[in-house]
Amino acid sequence: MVKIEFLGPISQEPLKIEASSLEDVAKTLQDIEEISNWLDKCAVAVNDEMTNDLSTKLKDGDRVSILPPVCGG
Amino acid sequence: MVKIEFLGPISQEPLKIEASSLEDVAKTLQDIEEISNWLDKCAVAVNDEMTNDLSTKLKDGDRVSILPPVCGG
Amino acid sequence: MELYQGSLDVKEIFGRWLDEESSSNYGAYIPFVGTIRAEDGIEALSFDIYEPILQSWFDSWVGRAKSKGAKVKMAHAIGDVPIHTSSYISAVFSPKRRVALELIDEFVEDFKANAPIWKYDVIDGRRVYAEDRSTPMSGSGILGKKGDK
Amino acid sequence: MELYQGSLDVKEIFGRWLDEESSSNYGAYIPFVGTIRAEDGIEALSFDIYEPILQSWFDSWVGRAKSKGAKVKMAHAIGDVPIHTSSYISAVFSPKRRVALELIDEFVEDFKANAPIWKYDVIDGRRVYAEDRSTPMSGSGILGKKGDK
Repeated sequence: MVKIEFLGPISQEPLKIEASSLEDVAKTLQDIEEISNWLDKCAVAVNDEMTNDLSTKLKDGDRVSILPPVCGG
Repeated sequence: MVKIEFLGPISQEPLKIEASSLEDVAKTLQDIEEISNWLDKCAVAVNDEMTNDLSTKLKDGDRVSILPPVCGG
Repeated sequence: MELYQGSLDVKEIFGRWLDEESSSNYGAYIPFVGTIRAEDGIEALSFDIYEPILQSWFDSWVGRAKSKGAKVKMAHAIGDVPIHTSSYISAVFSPKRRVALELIDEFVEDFKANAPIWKYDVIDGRRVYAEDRSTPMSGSGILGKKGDK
Repeated sequence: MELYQGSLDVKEIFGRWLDEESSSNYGAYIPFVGTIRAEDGIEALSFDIYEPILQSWFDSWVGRAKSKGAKVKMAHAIGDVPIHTSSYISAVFSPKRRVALELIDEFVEDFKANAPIWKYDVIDGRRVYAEDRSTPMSGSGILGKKGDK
């Protein structure tokens, strides 16, 4: 199982899903109405490491963070 | 008479000379050994107004300042 | 890197950073102080921060500054920050002014684009995500692509 | 514009400027603090200032900043400033960060090139003009030209 966390303004509790890569995560999230609209503008981190590679492999216990558009300062 | 002041590191007391333009000032200063070497790198102000126009006219009582290379901060 | 609940004590932070580097022989110290502007009827801005990734982002800047002989520091507020108080201070120390002037610009711009911080307007006590002023981070959108399904 | 005999009280100046603009609704405050580095065995740097022309130079920057909705401030030391103390603070206040970041760069660079201030190394109590680090001001050299004699 992989844990998906939604950061900042995305009001969605963490999900636990079966996924062996970020591609699997993408497929699952695209089917959730409240989340799918965010995906085009969100960045992704695996275990707190930013990645832009959809083929990134995941293993049991990995944590995926979904980061919506930012504005610090 | 026009007063010529030398600013910063130029160790020269003020001079009073006859001059009707900055050209006259240039001619006079070029003949003073201690000053002539500074002239290529000095800027000029007339009555505290910077100028880069050698034809600037001068009248009695005007004050010309000679400003050597700067380094504030 | 320093995170605080609510507004920053700007003078304390500025002075402490000055003291910390007082014998480091840096010739230039450039802080950037960000203050909440009164506009559009807001009473405050509010911030969420994801600290683990903010820390890695900051650490990479520490390394980048070090390679130029410089040092960066940063403080940010969490939660509500009333108008006319400060939410953000970053700073560059460097031996030379050109490096410092260029680095503070790059550091602040990359911070705005890639630090994992989310901003909300606070109006009538309600938090509203400042979506129109927010920027997708580098690499955003990969999960939205329709892949080889 | 503020001129002081000897080293600047950096914290006092930074804090006072912050307070002066605390309700001006500027979003960005960027000070530049210049500190004397220990190098080449100097014990201090020393400065001569020609105030009337420095004031006009500064006033023209006040106008230039105002046209961008911004404000500039400046403080400089006169006379000896020991190593690891500060001789110079300038600052920009602006509603927006881009204007502030660009203005502080232009302001500091033009200051270095055109503010009528002369710098001396102080070594064994003697003042030596820092000629190699000095820059002729804009329009320099007109008196050196051999004209139509």
